Amino acid sequence: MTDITHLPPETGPSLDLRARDIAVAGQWKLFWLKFKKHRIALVSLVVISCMYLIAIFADFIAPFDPNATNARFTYAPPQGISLMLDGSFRPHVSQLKMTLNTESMRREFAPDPQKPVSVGFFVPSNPYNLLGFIPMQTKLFGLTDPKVGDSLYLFGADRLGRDIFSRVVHGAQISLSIGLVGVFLSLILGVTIGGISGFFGGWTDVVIQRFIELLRSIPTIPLWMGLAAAIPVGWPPLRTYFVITLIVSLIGWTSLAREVRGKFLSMRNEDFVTAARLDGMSEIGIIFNHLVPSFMSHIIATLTLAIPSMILAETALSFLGIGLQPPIISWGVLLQEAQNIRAVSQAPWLLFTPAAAIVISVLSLNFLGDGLRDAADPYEALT
Amino acid sequence: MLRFLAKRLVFAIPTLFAVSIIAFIIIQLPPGDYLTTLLADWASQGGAVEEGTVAAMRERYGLDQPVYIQYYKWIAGILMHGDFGISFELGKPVTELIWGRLGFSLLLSLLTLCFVWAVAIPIGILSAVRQYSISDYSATFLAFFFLAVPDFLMALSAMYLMSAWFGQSVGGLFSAEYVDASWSFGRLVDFAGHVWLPVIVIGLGSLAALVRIMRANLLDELSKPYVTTARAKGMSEFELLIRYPVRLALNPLISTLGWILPAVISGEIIVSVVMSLPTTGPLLLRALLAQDMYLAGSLILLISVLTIIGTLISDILLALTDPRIRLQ
Amino acid sequence: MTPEKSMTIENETILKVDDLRTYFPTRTGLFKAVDGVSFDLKRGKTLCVVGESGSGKSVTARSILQIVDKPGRIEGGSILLTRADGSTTDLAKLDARGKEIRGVRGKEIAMIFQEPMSSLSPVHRIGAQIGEGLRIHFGISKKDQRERVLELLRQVEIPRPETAIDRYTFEFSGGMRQRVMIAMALACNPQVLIADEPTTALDVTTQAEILDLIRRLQKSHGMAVLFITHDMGVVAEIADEVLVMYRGKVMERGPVEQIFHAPQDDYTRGLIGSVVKLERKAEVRLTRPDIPADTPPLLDVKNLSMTFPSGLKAVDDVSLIVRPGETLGIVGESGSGKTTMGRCLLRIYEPESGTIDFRRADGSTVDVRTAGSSALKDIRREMRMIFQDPVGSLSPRKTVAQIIAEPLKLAGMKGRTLDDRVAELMQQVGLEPAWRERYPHAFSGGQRQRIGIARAIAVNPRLIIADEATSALDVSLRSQMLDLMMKLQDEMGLSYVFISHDMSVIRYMCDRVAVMYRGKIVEAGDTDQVVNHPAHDYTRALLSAIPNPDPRDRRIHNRFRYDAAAAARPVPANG
Amino acid sequence: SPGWAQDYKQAPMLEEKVKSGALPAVNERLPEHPFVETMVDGVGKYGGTLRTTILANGDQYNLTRTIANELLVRWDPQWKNIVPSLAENFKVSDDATTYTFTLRKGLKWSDGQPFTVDDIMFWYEDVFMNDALSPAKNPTFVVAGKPVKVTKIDDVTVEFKFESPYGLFLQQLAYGQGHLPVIYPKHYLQQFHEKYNKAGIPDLLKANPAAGDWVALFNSKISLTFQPQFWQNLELPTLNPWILTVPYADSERVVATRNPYYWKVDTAGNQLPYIDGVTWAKLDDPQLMALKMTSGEFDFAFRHINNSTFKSVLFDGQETGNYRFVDVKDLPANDAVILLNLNSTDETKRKIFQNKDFRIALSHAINRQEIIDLVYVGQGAPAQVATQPEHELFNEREATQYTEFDPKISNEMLDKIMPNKDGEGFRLDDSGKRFTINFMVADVFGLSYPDVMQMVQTYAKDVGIDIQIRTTDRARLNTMWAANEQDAYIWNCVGGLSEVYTDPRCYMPFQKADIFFAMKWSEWYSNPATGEEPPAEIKALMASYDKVNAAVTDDDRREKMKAFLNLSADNFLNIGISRPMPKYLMVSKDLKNVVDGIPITGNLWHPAPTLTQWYFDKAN
Ligand SMILES: Nc1ncnc2c1ncn2[C@@H]1O[C@H](COP(=O)(O)OP(=O)(O)OP(=O)(O)O)[C@@H](O)[C@H]1O
Ligand SMILES: Nc1ncnc2c1ncn2[C@@H]1O[C@H](COP(=O)(O)OP(=O)(O)OP(=O)(O)O)[C@@H](O)[C@H]1O
Ligand SMILES: [Mg+2]
Ligand SMILES: [Mg+2]
Repeated sequence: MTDITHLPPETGPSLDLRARDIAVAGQWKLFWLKFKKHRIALVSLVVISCMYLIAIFADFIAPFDPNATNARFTYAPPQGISLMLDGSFRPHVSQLKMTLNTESMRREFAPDPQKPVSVGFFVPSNPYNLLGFIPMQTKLFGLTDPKVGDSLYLFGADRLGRDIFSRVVHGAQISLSIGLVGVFLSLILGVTIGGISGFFGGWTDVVIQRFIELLRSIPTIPLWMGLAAAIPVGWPPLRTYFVITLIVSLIGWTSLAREVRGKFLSMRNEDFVTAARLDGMSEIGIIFNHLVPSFMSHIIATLTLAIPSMILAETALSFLGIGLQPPIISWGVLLQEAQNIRAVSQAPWLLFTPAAAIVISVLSLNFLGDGLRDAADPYEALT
Repeated sequence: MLRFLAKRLVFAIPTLFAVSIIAFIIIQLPPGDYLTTLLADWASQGGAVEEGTVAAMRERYGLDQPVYIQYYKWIAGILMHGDFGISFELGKPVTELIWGRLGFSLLLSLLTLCFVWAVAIPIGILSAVRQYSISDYSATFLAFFFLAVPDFLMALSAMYLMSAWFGQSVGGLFSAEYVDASWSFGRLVDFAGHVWLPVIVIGLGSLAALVRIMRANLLDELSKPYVTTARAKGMSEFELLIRYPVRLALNPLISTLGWILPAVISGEIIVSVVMSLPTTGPLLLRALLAQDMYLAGSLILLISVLTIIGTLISDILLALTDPRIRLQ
Repeated sequence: MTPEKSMTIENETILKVDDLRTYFPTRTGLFKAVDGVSFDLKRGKTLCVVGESGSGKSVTARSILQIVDKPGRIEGGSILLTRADGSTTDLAKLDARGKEIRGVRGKEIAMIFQEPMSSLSPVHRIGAQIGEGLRIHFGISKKDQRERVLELLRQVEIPRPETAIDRYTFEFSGGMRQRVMIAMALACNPQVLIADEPTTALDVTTQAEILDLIRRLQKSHGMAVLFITHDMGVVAEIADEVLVMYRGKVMERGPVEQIFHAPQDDYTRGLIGSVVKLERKAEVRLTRPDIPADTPPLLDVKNLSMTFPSGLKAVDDVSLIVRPGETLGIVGESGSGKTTMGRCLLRIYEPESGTIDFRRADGSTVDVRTAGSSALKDIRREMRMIFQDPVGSLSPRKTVAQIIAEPLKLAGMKGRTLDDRVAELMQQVGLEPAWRERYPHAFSGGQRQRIGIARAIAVNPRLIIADEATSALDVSLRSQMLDLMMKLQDEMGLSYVFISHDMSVIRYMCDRVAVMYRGKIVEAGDTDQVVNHPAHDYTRALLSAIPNPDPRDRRIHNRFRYDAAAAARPVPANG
Repeated sequence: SPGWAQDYKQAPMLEEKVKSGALPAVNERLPEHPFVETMVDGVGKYGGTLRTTILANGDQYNLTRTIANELLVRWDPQWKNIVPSLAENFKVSDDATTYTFTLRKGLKWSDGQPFTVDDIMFWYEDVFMNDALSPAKNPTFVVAGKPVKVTKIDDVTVEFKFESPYGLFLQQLAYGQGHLPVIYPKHYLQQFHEKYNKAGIPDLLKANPAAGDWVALFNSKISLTFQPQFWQNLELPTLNPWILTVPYADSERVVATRNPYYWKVDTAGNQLPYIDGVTWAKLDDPQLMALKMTSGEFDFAFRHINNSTFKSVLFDGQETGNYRFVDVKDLPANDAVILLNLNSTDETKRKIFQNKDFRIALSHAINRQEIIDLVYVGQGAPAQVATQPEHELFNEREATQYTEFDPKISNEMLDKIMPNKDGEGFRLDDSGKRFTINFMVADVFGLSYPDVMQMVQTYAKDVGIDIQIRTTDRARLNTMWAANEQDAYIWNCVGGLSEVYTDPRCYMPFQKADIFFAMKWSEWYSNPATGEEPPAEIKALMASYDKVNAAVTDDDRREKMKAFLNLSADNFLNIGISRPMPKYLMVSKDLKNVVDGIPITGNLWHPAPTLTQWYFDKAN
């Protein structure tokens, strides 16, 4: 940049503490400025933050117990909230009138506008422990005065009359957490193994590459099925799922490892690597201090693509009957439950709401990743 | 080049060997064996099978022997007479069962690959050239949408839509009258009428990754100086795009081809079950569930071999398209 | 000398640029990369544009063809192109993607780009890339195209054009690639040739050849040439007129004689001053007492050889010594093995034979070639390296502070002391400590080189191997840099092994010099003696290829070529 | 009444062949006295192909059930009485040990060869009694560990003799497994049998290297009926109404065409079946079955898609699919039964599971009506494992004891067994550990067991019992059963109608099939040298069933059975949830002679017994 190139060194202000502090802040400020420029990334950051908040405070935000069944409202459609009632602000939904068609074995629902059910914020509820330890008796929103026959299904109900909204909210906890663990695990494995392979080259590389090729050439589904089936049935669901996540990520690292290797192969003889070596840095130190950061933008991109694959791998496992076990809820489980033509044809909300949750989070993560990458990239001009 | 090929082929041998062992281990991992499945199946039909019958069958199938002996028998059979063993469940030699299905699997994979490339590349180009525009965002959105919806759900929804709204006969690769027929023009037309749906369903899932890769590659290439050089020759922007950056951006894609193939085959398994396609997917899934081990093992082995071949092909393609590779 | 005499039409203006302004909108406002530049380009004449890096030379050139990178755009001014038939077009008004400007590009105005490797597509054959312009502008058939390309390749003196035409760029050396670029530019017989630093990446000998070639072609085609460079020597050799740019503005414009011998502008004067300064030995060195010849050497290299796995013997039986406080220069053309030799000294490459005796601070002598890994670690703290390429040697994702701190950290320094030491080092090399959190790319070339120096001296070394530490810099910076290094040498009692292919730099700063040719040291001795009375033919050839920064004494076309047959081994394709 | 021989008529598709001489005349093909089918609606018309479906893999039973139910004796379509079938008549000795059957004269295999007692003897001597081919004997033909003795009286008369009374033999014979004696055509199979063709077998083996020895070779020609190979040999002569032309192998469908030698006629003397052929589309997923049904690609389907999940979709598709619903009497004893492992290897758990009060308490904790409303769309009723109300053996107490939802009683009873609770309100066992039941749940039969169990889990939690759900697949569950590793699981139970006589597996520790709540005891029951000796009350229950088996007359048998069921209810071995909900099947609106209320269970194969009289009437 011309404006700094020719500042004669002598004229620069001498070092004082304040200047140094500003300079330290500079890197992050620069980062933030660049990031802010990326509008969609900013929006995505907000969305993702909201999703995590929702996941963390799921108990408070979900109006109902996600596993509470209600025989009266199986397959109830989503209920829209109307804000005004009789010209004043009174948010409400219309009560659903249910008739059971015994011939088709179907419940038919009709909203009855004559019977408004009022909805409000901070409504009382059964006692529960927020985050597992804060005793609470209030939900963010819900029915202000629940009576028999009243319902509030923002996203509709499933085959057991469970509230899909509450389930999606609770599903976020698993989908946005354990899934990420798997992604990070594959990340660490991929970078380490790929890094070692690319950096050291030679026989190490040959062996690791063959091993990767081996893993990659085995179709994933049998591998999953074999490994998943070997898990003892006696394990609690959460542990089982965790192990399955590990299994999935064990396979996921290979593509990243290959990319990292390629990049490292080309970088290991760059001057800055030699320079670090001359400085006395160890080889592993070089990998993590110099090579990995240079590769960051690619890693971010891979990561954002890996998250949906993790979520989807979970649904595939569910499809095969080796996925998450109830009562644990995840978006994958919700999608799996929508996997029948009945849901597709008669209760599409079962399909659309979890799918939308996944799409939104995946898109936000992706755009967020784009933004972070651009902001972290010193070569991206600050224009 | 020849040396490179030879080296790769030599390396493939231990890989294949390892694959065969892993394939065998995978199918041994779940507790029980084929007879357990058989018993479960039979029990659900209201019958009981006497211990004696079971023991006799176990001996007959060699399931009472240690795993390494079973493995040795299987691998020796393959190596010596190309005999992949017998499917317990279908009582037929594995070789008789798989070739036709493998053919359809390959065909489906290739068609899917063509579809994905034909769609993903233009979209990737568009989204790179018009980076951060509405079209870029919508392409990204759509790609991720299809990525986020599991393929079996997509398959089911697509079939439902086709069937309920358009009255199309769905599922399978042929109409009833052509199922057992020999190839003819009519059968080909019928095939084309059926195959597009699974191709789209399987393809849409891998679309996103490809669009993103293409976009990223192209963005890298677009800022390279040789693009300016070409522009300075007076070339039109479109020609320029296709001849230079796109041409170069495709190279890394070719190297992923070898990996896409197994991904497609894996993705195909579940979709094929939902759509009842005569591919290896349902056969493999059933064989795995039933612990029909020689069938499952052989299928895994063959798919792995295909993958290794696919990787080799993509390496060769890459060397052909990128002169820089050849020197190494 | 006026070679244009042969042309029929003299002083006819082909391109008239008037008040050209090209701006880059940025977050902080408009960045005026080119701000009111005007000049005329006359048929058969060469206009040289000089100026430091980032002064807007390239942007000016690109503006003419409307190929400025996004988000830059031409804000105002005119670029009037006058054709042989008298018609004129204002290029600045044309649509950048339109047909008209495309008709001008390559056909009427052609351009040679700075970086020959990346400016050529790696996956297309040479012939196809050269012939493309013919196809676009004249729709010539494949066969005729090939013929014309062969002719062009012959013109630019590519050996064996029949086979070269079907090769790929990576199979060519830098000089050959640059020739390909020239052939490409000449394909359609343009009236105007814009050459954007076409020789920066080349060594002197190749540079001389390329300059010769351009001049010959200009003569035969009668082109107007816009030649961008920051090398005043080159300017003196080829220019008719000179345009001096500084921060997007024209500082001075005039005939080459005037610029060199009667500069009007202060900036120009400074520029010429530093050029002239480098023509002599540095003043500080003149006054310094000689180092006694019997001082025990700091570094004593004997019979060092190193062969690459490819079988190339890049260092061949090299012996040299470095005394404490001394600067030993290594010169030689590109590819002669200077870098390799330097790297061998630090065991970055494993030499296969010879000894590298290094005298440690405690007086003990260690053979670097056979030292164990922990000894090597210690030696590398005393013997450091400044890399040839300031960009490549700085980790792109590390801030300057992190880069400089790295050797210190690894030596165990932490916290506050570390911060202070980094700040001190930055000041020592003339960098503003407040910039410590910036990434290398936010620095100019000279500043980056300073970062490299700061890193090298961080752990108080005794010997620094400086590999072309200044070749990437423009003249004014170069002398600053050399002065800095000498200052540090005196302050810290450093010794240097100073690798360069630039004789003037060697002359300016080195006490002794060794001349390398194909891995061997062909001549060594005191700088004055080697420069003024070269004993070896190769040294003489090398000296003759250096452009002389005086337009009154153009001599590289009289240069003398070293007869390769005299060397021990046959000549490779290109150096 | 059957007409004279010359009155018999045949399908038009056979006329040609008869004319060309490729086929004998219909009179020569039919037995002297063909079986005359009772028509449901009336005499039908020839023609058409029945399009139906099966799963691509592991669904070979459906072929058997659809077209292969030709037995010596059979149940009448109402599942009330045993009537002669291939046997023109039969006799039972007074001590219920000896059964004599007289075959119809002139019965022919589908290749035209006569079917005689020799074929039955071939089965008996060379298959059933051959230890290589039958290492274990089919329990249908075994009593008290002793296999049956079969003797040829003459070409059409055969005698089955048991060492001890076997009053249930005829019933057993009328179920699917009873077809064993009549599916082995000697003239075809003897070439693969060591005894008859020792010399020729090596050559045959050479041609068929996949089979290693003659046993494998024989089994590949006619395998156990529960294996797919049974439906792969197109050469195998049968007595079935249709014979396969495309086998159940790797093709995408299975095709069968009429058997010209089929031995049944309608009341007007038309040789059955009416329908020319049957095709089964092999599909991998039930979803697709339902979709194809609604788009009119099948004339008949029910298995895999006749549960509540599909009902509403299928209901909507009636117009487009041109089908109607037919009620099915698929009436097991209960649709969802909680089976606690009374022989659990875990000391503590075994003790608690064996405590009848614990089972009663758990039973009271379950809100059955809510489960039924939610999961079974209100179909079904709270019930224990018991026979159906319309059955002669029905008993109100057996069906409804302990079914009322009453957490209070439940808690009180549990407080006596496990009074201590932990911080979360879960009960502790004697050792002070939380008492946890790991429930194995497989999603089978379309009965939404995971959903049911989730609800049971909440109810159990309310009374302080910790239930952990472990979803698994059937094969995995089977491995666990076999190793006696499971704590508990949920399944459905046979024995709601007449089959209860022969199959009391839910009422007592009985043979090993899919009901495992006391595996060690049932082992002991089949062979006292194995398993574990049960307590006295269980032994009494077993003895009570032995009496049923020994009964000779229907009345005696009924009384003994009632006593047995009563005793079983006293023991309260497992916990039922819901009486089966009504099931249905779908047939094309054009199909006639379809029995409404067709009985279906695992043993009673269907709709084979009446399928021959179905016909297409495209009038509307
Ligand atoms: N795409 C761009 N975006 C923003 N600024 C740019 C861009 N291209 C060039 N510039 C700025 O315009 C100024 C002039 O650049 P230019 O490339 O013309 O310099 P130059 O004189 O050719 O330097 P050099 O000798 O290093 O080639 C520089 O400060 C540079 O940072
Ligand atoms: N890693 C390597 N492998 C093989 N050959 C190499 C390698 N590095 C350099 N060479 C070759 O060794 C020779 C000497 O190279 P070196 O880099 O030492 O030259 P140099 O004198 O520093 O040239 P320059 O002035 O261009 O920097 C050249 O012919 C070069 O092609
Ligand atoms: Mg430039
Ligand atoms: Mg060098």
